[in-house]
Amino acid sequence: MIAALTLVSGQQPLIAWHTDEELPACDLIVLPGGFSHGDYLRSGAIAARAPVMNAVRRAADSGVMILGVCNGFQMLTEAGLLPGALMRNAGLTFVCKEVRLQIANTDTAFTKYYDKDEVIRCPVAHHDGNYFADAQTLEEIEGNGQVVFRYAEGTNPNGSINDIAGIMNTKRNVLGMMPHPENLIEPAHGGTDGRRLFEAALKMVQSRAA
Amino acid sequence: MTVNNTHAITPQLIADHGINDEEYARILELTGREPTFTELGIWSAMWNEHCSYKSSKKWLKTLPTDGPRVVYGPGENAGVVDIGDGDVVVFKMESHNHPSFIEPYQGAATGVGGILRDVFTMGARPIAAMNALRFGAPDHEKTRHLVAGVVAGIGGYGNSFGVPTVGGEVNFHPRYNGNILVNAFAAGIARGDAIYISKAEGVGLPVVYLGAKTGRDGVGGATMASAEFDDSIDEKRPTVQVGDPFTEKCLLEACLELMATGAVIAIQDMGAAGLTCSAVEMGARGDLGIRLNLDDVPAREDSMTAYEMMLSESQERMLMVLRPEKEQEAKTIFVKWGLDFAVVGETTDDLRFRIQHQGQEVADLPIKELGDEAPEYDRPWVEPGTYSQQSPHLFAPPDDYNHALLKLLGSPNLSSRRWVWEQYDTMIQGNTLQLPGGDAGVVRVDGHATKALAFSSDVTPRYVEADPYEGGKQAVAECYRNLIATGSEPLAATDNLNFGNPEKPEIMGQFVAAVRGIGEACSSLGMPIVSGNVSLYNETNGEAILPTPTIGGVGLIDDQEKMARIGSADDRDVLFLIGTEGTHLARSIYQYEILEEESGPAPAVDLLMEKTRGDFVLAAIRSGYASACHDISDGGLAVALAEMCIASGIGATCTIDITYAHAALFGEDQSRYIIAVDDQWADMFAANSEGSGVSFARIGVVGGDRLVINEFVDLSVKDMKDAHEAWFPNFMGAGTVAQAAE
Amino acid sequence: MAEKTFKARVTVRLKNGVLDPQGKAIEGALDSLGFDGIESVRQGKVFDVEMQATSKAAAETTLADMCEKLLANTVIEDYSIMVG
Amino acid sequence: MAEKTFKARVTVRLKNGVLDPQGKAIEGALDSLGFDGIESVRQGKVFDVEMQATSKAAAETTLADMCEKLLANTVIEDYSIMVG
Ligand SMILES: Nc1ncnc2c1ncn2[C@@H]1O[C@H](COP(=O)(O)OP(=O)(O)O)[C@@H](O)[C@H]1O
Ligand SMILES: [Mg+2]
Repeated sequence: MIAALTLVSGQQPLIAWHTDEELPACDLIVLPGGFSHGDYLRSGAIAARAPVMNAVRRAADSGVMILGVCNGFQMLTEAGLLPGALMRNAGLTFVCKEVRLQIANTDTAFTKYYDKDEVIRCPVAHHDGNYFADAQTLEEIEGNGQVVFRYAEGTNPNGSINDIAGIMNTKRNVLGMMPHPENLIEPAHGGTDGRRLFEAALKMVQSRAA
Repeated sequence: MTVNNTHAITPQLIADHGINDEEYARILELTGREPTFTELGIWSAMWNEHCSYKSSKKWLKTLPTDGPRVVYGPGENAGVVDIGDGDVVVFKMESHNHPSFIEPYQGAATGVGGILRDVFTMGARPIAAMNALRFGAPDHEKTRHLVAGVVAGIGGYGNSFGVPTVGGEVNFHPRYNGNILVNAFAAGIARGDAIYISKAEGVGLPVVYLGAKTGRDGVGGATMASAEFDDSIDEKRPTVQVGDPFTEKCLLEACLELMATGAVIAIQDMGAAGLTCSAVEMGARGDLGIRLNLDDVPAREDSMTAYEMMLSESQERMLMVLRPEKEQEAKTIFVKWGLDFAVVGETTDDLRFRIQHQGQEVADLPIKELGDEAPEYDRPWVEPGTYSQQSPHLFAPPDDYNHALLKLLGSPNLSSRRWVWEQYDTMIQGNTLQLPGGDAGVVRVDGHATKALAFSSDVTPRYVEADPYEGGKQAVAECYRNLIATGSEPLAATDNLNFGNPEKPEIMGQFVAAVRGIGEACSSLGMPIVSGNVSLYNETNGEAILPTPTIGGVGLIDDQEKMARIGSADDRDVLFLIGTEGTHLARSIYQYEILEEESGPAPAVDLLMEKTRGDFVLAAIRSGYASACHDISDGGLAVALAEMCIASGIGATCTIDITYAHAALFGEDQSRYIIAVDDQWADMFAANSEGSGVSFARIGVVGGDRLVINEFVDLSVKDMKDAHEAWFPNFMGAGTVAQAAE
Repeated sequence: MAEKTFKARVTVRLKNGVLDPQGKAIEGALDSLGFDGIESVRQGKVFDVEMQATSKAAAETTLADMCEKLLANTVIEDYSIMVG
Repeated sequence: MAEKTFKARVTVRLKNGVLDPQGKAIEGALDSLGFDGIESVRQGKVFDVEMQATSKAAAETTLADMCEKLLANTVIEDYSIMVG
């Protein structure tokens, strides 16, 4: 993820340590994938309670853009910054493969460079990506257009409800998604479908700064 | 609390430690008196087959281990090979066969953990992993459970640690019913001037313990066998170790950070026989003594005895000698990464290995002798018999070639391994250029504009069974071929020699002949063996596994733009066969699956021809001729063509010269490739081939959605793909909860 | 007040209505192993905790707090506490 | 014999002495959340099973068999069964 951010933005991102109480002033906070604390207990659960997450929460409240990918998405739900939960994949095994994603909402800072209902390629790699929300929450996020990515027909790799692959908060500054767009941003990856997400975010950040 | 650590040294106790009379006599002589209980444990740990290589050493010495690019060959935690620009690749393969049979998830997981530690102990950051797996017959009652657990365990550890798994092998054969093989490979990259080894230097320096706490995990089988050893522990202790990939990840980061400060003089991971082996090695290599105080060892459980601490195989632990002036800096790093650490001893000038525990000296042994004077056996062996060549007409042709090809594609040993590799994170770190499914996994060298490394793991045990010498050669040759097929220059290899009981002359004969074959092939093909592992006694009820000398090879790609892939052929590309018509059906998958037989000789490898063709194919790929490439291995030409079609999703129409159709299509003759060449270059390519003296044939054209081979084969790519992809998921499908226990 | 050691067991289970993929898979596996008559399986977690507290009640309060803050994800899970 | 529905709980825990990385991580997390006095946490699993059986004893036998065959990994885990 660091490599991807550097590649797209031309700048080295700052890195925060889990015990940091404060974050440096920034325009975009990214919670990358990985296995924080071994994903022991529940994926992302222990990291979501790390001191640095208080600072992330404050930043979210103040409107800073936040992107959580994979384990980052799991942290955001565990921290209550996004609704729902990510449960064990329906097939129970870890799944690493390419899926297709339908862009369900292009009216966001992260997806505005995609076309509505465009279907892109994107890899996934996770053990707990099975998105769940209770009926009422689901109705809300669907109604509010908070669902940003869906697994395209036939490619849902984990049993997620409504094929949900990524969602935003109501304020539309926090995005969490299970797939890894950062692994499909240069020809060497075999495709660049993920790149526009970062370019859009960068654009937004630049226009805010301007 | 004092714990009983004194036991009378009886003949039974000695035997339980796997020490024979002759060895014990030598131990008495070297100790200068009767060993204490702890000392007996230490001797047995150092002198067992696993640590001392006593049956294999004589033969391993014959392997070529040197080359212009070799920085460190066997002897260190992993081999080190120069890849230019000041970088080195560090790699090794190791078995975790027995633990994985007992507890597949944890056994395989800790196997991955162990091999990763070997790599980062040397200062390299792991960038790729592979796993070579052999299971019993698919219909054996244990097989599915073992497959599910092993694959989940490998993924569970590697994924969490964050290393991409880019290749491997999976075979099924009844001879592995009681003895599966789990061979794990890892490779890392480091700067050539920042490699760390286990040799300690300097007297009076702190010996520092780092990592997880020590528990009773894996304390020698001998203790298990004699329950009367310790009456304070009622429960039978599990010998199974549990892996903790998160701690390992922290250990990796802490070690690399620590190394960067210049604090590390020597470092050694605690693998087999944990503290004993690592401490002895550091001392013996550096001509130093080591004194340890076990009261300082971070312990996970109460009242562990000295014996248990010295033999514990708890995972995720390291031992190092640090510069005293950097101790504080080191501590800061350990604390940051949340790791247990302690100064547990010091280096001395007396060449003794002395262990203190609870105010007593529980061991005082000559360290050099522990490390270097392990027995070395020249075990009796018999030259394996050979089979005479068998002409194709001795093998029945299939009733229906289409049916036969589909059957092979969907057979247990040839079908797609997607079910396996999709459980592994193949893309983490963002540098994977070729995923599993092709001939070799490819990972680019981070920070370098064009460079990449290719990895392949190979051996065909049924060939080694038929002819250990040819089989040994073939394992190396196939690995070489797989590396070449991606456009990489084969650099070096690691081996994992899995055999039965070496005390049987026939088994020892297999070993000797296989090593001879491997050695010759490595010399001829320019792939020195830089690290490896031997796993013997793989037998159940007197029946040995198929001899399985796994070869893990690493190749270098200078320019990742000039790679070839199995599935990158395009419409209208011309297909060339490099090599000659297939003739060899003995020991083929065709014979196994269609004729339901396993007999006759293994295909022979002509090493000179192998090298000539390899050089030619590599040059063709590097000069940009080849739009796709695949070697011809299991299943022969027809299977290789089918695999290319399945991978690209495009068909091909082939017309080949045929003497015996079944041999031409399914024969497993060696040193062959298929190359796809853009049609505008095809004539020039043919002319070049002609000029280089390499046998080749123009066999067809890419296009359409069917594979057609003369009048014999006409199948849709979809049907072939379905057959290829279906077997594994169907096999694992019903009722395999990978691990309710996970 | 003096502290004593308590042994507690915390059980965390998926709420009713939350689909349990692990339980479902185990049902399937049991079925194919030939166990009939299994109506449902739900998988949960237990935590065996040894802790210092001044009283059983105090231990229970701490444990409930631990569940709310970490051990359970209350979006999908319920918990129960037993101090022995 | 007529079958009835039984509700059972199977608890599976790591044997003593077997490393529990999850438990250890939870201890660390609780500590950094400010919970003192936690001496140890060990994590295990529960399975809540609803099943048909002719008697409580029969249910127990079946459950033990299920544990041996699937629910527990008896190399590193122990199990206990409660039929309610
Ligand atoms: N255990 C495994 N893990 C990852 N990849 C695997 C595994 N087993 C097989 N593969 C991959 O499947 C493909 C086919 O394997 P194999 O038939 O052994 O290849 P080859 O014949 O080229 O040596 C290869 O890309 C290999 O790396
Ligand atoms: Mg190949």
